[in-house]
Amino acid sequence: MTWLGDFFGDPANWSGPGGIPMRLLEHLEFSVLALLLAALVAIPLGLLIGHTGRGGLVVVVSANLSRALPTLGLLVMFVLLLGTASIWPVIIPLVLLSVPPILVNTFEGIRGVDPELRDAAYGMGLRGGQVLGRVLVPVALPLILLGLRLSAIQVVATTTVAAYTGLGGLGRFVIDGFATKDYASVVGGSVLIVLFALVVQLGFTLAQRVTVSPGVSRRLKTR
Amino acid sequence: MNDGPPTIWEWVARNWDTGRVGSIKDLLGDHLVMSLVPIVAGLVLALPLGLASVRWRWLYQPTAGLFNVIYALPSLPVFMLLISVTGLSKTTVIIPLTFYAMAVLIPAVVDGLGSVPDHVRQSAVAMGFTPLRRLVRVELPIATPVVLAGLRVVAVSSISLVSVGALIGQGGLGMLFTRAYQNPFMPPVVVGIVLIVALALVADGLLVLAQRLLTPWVRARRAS
Amino acid sequence: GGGGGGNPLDTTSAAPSGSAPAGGGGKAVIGSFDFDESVLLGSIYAQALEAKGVQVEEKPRIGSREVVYDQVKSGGLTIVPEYNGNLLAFVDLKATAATTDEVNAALKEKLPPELEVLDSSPAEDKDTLSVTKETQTKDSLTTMEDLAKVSKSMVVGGPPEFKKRWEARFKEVYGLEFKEWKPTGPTTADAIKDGTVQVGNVFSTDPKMAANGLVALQDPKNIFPAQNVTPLLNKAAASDTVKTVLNDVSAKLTTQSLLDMMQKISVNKDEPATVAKEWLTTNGLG
Amino acid sequence: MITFDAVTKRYPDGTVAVDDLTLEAPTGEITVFVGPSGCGKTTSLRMINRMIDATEGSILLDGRPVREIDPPTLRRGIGYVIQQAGLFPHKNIVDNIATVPRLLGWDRRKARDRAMQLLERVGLEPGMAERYPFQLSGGQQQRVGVARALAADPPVLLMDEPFSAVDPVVRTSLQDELLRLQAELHKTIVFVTHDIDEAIKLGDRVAVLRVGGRLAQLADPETLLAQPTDDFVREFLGHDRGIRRLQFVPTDGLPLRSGLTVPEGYDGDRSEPWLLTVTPDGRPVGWVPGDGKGGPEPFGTFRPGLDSMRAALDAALLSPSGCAVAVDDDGRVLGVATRDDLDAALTGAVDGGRPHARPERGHE
Amino acid sequence: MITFDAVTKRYPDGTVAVDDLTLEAPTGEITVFVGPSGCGKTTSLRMINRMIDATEGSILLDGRPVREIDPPTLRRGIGYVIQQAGLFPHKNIVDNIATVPRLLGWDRRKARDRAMQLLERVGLEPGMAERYPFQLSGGQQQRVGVARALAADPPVLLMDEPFSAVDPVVRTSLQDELLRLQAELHKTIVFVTHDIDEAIKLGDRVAVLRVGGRLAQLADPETLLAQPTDDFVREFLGHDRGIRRLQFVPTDGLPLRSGLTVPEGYDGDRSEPWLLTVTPDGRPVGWVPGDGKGGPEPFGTFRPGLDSMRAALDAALLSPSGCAVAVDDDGRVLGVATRDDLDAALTGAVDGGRPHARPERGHE
Ligand SMILES: Nc1ncnc2c1ncn2[C@@H]1O[C@H](COP(=O)(O)OP(=O)(O)OP(=O)(O)O)[C@@H](O)[C@H]1O
Ligand SMILES: Nc1ncnc2c1ncn2[C@@H]1O[C@H](COP(=O)(O)OP(=O)(O)OP(=O)(O)O)[C@@H](O)[C@H]1O
Ligand SMILES: [Mg+2]
Ligand SMILES: [Mg+2]
Repeated sequence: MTWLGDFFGDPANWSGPGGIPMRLLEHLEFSVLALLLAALVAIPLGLLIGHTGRGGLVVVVSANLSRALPTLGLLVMFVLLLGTASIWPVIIPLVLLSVPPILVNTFEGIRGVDPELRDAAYGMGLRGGQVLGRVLVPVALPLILLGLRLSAIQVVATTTVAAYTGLGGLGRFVIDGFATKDYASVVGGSVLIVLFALVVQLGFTLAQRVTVSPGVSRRLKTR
Repeated sequence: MNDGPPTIWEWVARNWDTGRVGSIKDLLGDHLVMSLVPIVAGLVLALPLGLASVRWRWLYQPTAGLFNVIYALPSLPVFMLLISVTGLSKTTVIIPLTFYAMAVLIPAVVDGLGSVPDHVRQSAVAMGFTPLRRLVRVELPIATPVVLAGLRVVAVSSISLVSVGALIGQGGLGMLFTRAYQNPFMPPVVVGIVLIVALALVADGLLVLAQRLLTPWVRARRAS
Repeated sequence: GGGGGGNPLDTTSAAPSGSAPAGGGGKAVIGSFDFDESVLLGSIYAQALEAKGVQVEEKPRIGSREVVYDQVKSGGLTIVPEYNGNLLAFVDLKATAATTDEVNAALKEKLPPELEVLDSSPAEDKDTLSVTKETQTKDSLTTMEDLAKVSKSMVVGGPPEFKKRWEARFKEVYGLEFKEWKPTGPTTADAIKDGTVQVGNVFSTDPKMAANGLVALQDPKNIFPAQNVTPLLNKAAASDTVKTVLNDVSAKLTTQSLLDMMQKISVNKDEPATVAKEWLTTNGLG
Repeated sequence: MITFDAVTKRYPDGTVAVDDLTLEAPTGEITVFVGPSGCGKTTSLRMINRMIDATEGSILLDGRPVREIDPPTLRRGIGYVIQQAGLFPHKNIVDNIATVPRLLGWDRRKARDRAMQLLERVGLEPGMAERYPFQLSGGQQQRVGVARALAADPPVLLMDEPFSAVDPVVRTSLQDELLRLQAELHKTIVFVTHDIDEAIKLGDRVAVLRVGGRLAQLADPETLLAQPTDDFVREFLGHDRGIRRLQFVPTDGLPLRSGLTVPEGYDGDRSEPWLLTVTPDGRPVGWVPGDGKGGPEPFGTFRPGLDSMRAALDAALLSPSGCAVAVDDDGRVLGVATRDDLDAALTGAVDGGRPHARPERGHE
Repeated sequence: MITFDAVTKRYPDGTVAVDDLTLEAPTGEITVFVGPSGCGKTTSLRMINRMIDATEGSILLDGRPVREIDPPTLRRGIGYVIQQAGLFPHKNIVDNIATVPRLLGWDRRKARDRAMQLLERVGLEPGMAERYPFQLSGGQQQRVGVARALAADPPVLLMDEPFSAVDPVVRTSLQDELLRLQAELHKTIVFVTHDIDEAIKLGDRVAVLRVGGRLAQLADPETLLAQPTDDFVREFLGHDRGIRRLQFVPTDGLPLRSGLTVPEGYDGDRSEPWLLTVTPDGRPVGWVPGDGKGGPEPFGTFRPGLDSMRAALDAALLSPSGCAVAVDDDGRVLGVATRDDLDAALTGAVDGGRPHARPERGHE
């Protein structure tokens, strides 16, 4: 616990480009940027594939493969390929890694909607887009959010590792602390990252509460 | 020795087995140890916990919640925090990976046992199975496909996660990445990625094979 | 603040195998820092010792000096290729010794009783602060003193431990204050070249100095001490054979041969162990 | 009116689901498609609202080929009810019902009012409006499904085995409700079922299909029971066909004798073999032998006019006298139909006369 | 024999599922528990093999309280069949059937032989032995369930709505098969159903339970239909009770007239109002009016002795003549039962006489 005191108690850790607030902001920036880009690619694609039912196998297989890809390997590969002048060598692998969970869950969510329901919607005169937007997406939302959450968890973790390649973010405290035997920095940084991850997790739980209809989550009790 | 960097094949040939520490073969061995131990240990630990969660239903929510949280923790800081307990050793990588494995496998065990239709369970009781025998002969076999599906996820992600351990000097094949970063050179990165993915695919394939052998009734379903 | 007595990085074994017999036992445990030159030197030591029948275990790429030093002290490692100047700076923050002899003398005095250094080799790999030729021309920089006038607008890069080690000394001796300290690790030379940082800590034997068109600023006040390659030993493991072999190695090792070997590693991507073996054979040591 | 004109549906894999189907589903009536599994009922139904397009022939809605109508527009004018109700799980009940009105651009308030009104009409309490589908029983969900299909007051309703997933008791009440609603609303309904009893109960006309999608017989239920065209239809109708037919024989004209009822403690003429004892307020107690020896024996009752000859025969078979006791809605004795009179009526009905009463409904 | 002696079951939440139940299920007979949902049928059944333990009272198996027997041991001696068959999905058919013998320690070979033998007995082909349950239809699964329950030749069989998940046609054949098996094996069977038709068809004795777990009536099926003890039982028996009773009236003694059958192209006496035309090999063609004007009209047939009066009446109601055509197993005309003769037989049966025939089986 003294490590935590040492770390959080040191005013030098609270200011400047290497301070906690800046690092936190950087971490947030990389994570949000990567997740946003991934979502922009994966959600429309997942909706399309789920809705039309074409290409599902490719999605599932590639998602399985992507789980096997080592984060650190990708990071190093892109840094070697593109250099460290911009943040893209880090953002690209982050996006690559977070597309599959969103894609698969969106796809599975849409595809898993009871065919009767889809039928009923068409039978009532909804057009293709309306069926997707008004019925399939709300019903598949829990899975879509799950995909986003899994990706977010992964992005936060990978952003941490990305500090190894000289990028900012909370991973700096851990990696620099490790190199300089400053265990207070290691512990403090780790705790910050863990808290960050938990807040992300909590955020998604709350988002789920707010956006998913109680009729789908079945959270209401009868009577 | 000629000038200029070797091709990827030359590099592999030179470094596959140098007989010294850090050869590819050596790293591969480390990698296997650090990924297989969590898979096996995760399963061994998840089984009793899953069973307990089914027996005492109140246990499931807190257990699942806890492991859900654990699963969300990034591996690097967890490795780092664990150093104060286990030091700079393989154990530091193995322990968190075991917990990640449990986070996937406990729900799999619970779902697997939940996939045993109630009427099947009732039948077993009515036929005079004792509880233990029922568990071993009826419930666990029926739960196997679901548990194996979870195990496949665990195997693949454990194998790829080990590489992060390179940042504390315990990465198995991940060490190829840090090495290639310090002395910028692509072949080790490519070889590392390829070997890790291949390892994951092999593990996955073996589990699929196990699934076929252990659960012929599932395979039969696909065939018909 | 420092880690205090409970720092787990102090006390635990850095062994990748997880089982480190504490020192002695006739078996030499050779560690190295996490950069290729150190790994190369470690490998040279190891193979030289093996050739003379000493039982050896290698634990390469353990980490920074902060981590490795404690391992040697505690006996988890018994031999590490060190650089005498930096080692001195590490054990005595106020040390001002600059020449090889001064440094080695100071070291003998400051090292704790369980540790000793063997003969220094003539081979030297100094820390530098380097900039691109363009920067040098533009800001007319020759020495580190010249840097003071522009340092506030510059980002400095280096390994993660660089800031902690040098920030205070730079300010005190040359009045250097930088805009930002960026941990660029092994990519420092590239970072200087591509402008991510304007000035950085590059080793004098780094083949990238030349490849990237970098120039090292002069260090008139000898803030970077002599950096002769010097074996650091835990006395518990120091047998006469070991000492003889390592002193023979140090005697043959020159800055030029170090540069040549690093060239093979950095440019030809040869493995340190292979390069080491080659050198030992050529010099009749392996 | 919905017209099938030589309609054939061939699926891409070659299955002929519907083969040269020609029939009419008249306006304001219930036309039932019945037949064994896979005979093309669903396919036929779904060709009407173009969920499936016919391969050959054409389907006309009031004379206009559906092929010419944009499918979503067509569907908004046709109610569609399916087995699991197909309710939207993410919308509450009232929003589910209001779906089509909203699609048609009604304002929110009007759509909700309409939905609330329909909720009541299908026999659900207004308190259920804010619930979600999963909070309802199967029968309640099915009611909401019907309400939703009716929301925009479409003239046509397609129902595909809507009641087959609920238990028999609930199913009966759903059927009764549908008939009650139809009596008010006079929709043109096409109803699919594989349950012949349901078909006979609900259909104004019943189309029996055979596997391969061929029409085996199209007739009103009475005719169907009396004159199945072939063995397939006969088999499909089951082994109670003769007795079941009696459902369509009315009891209006049945002569009722009143001389056989006597008060409790009666002590008069005993020339009849059996006499029916009644309470002072006219409720039956039981049959006593003419000779006065023996307690009251069981009896069976029917409601003349309301119940069919099937009920009357059943009542007669329950009485030792062989007579059926006629009662009013309150259970008071109206008279007694003797075995002879019943026989005469039965013979009259079966023997040529083709009765056209609705089948009995919701009795017991 | 299974004896319920003042058995009460109260669940921890206070629900009284079974209330003071006393009855006997005699050895070698089928006792059916029937009643509305939630009346405690399943609870009663499961107390026999101690899947549930009684709160009060005791259950005896051949005089020995089940409470004294170790549950697994008890259960291995009692066959148990349930709705979903409860087959083990991970074992093939033959291993499923051999489960209890294996539990009892039979060697593998003997258990398999026994299983193969039973497979045949329940009407499945030996080729199915290696299949897995999901590869079987619902009806086949149910047969395997029965075979499995019989595997160790237990004297007692408990069956909880075993046939309720299969379609009506298959259900009928499963019921028939059960009766056939029972005629060979003479097990003591307790059978639970909520279907009164099934209860009447299968039961030697039928116990009607009411909600709250009270016994409403215990009787053989004929008595039950003829003399329901109260309104609850009467209601439960349904509105076809009178007609249904006819199932228990045999057609053996029914007089058959042969003078009404004539060959095709007949040209003789036409004093009868209707005549039945038959082919040269004796098969019925149809009724023609006595005056010879009009084509052949439909007819209905029954098999005297085999079919009950219910079938005869149904046949009569299908003919314009009101006469039922009696045929042999090959469909050749044996004679004609006239309306009058049927009436007399009906009256005789209903009027006091208590027939004791088994209900008709497997007709059509
Ligand atoms: N999309 C399709 N592709 C190929 N064949 C189909 C398709 N849909 C249905 N069929 C086949 O067409 C035939 C008629 O199917 P349909 O669903 O109309 O039958 P149904 O009478 O509704 O049966 P059920 O009572 O089982 O619902 C069946 O043989 C079915 O297998
Ligand atoms: N474990 C239990 N705890 C509390 N009440 C129960 C329990 N099991 C059954 N009951 C209640 O006991 C009563 C009898 O249940 P039981 O299952 O015996 O009925 P059943 O006649 O078999 O009904 P069904 O025809 O629906 O199968 C019901 O009211 C039921 O709700
Ligand atoms: Mg259908
Ligand atoms: Mg039950």
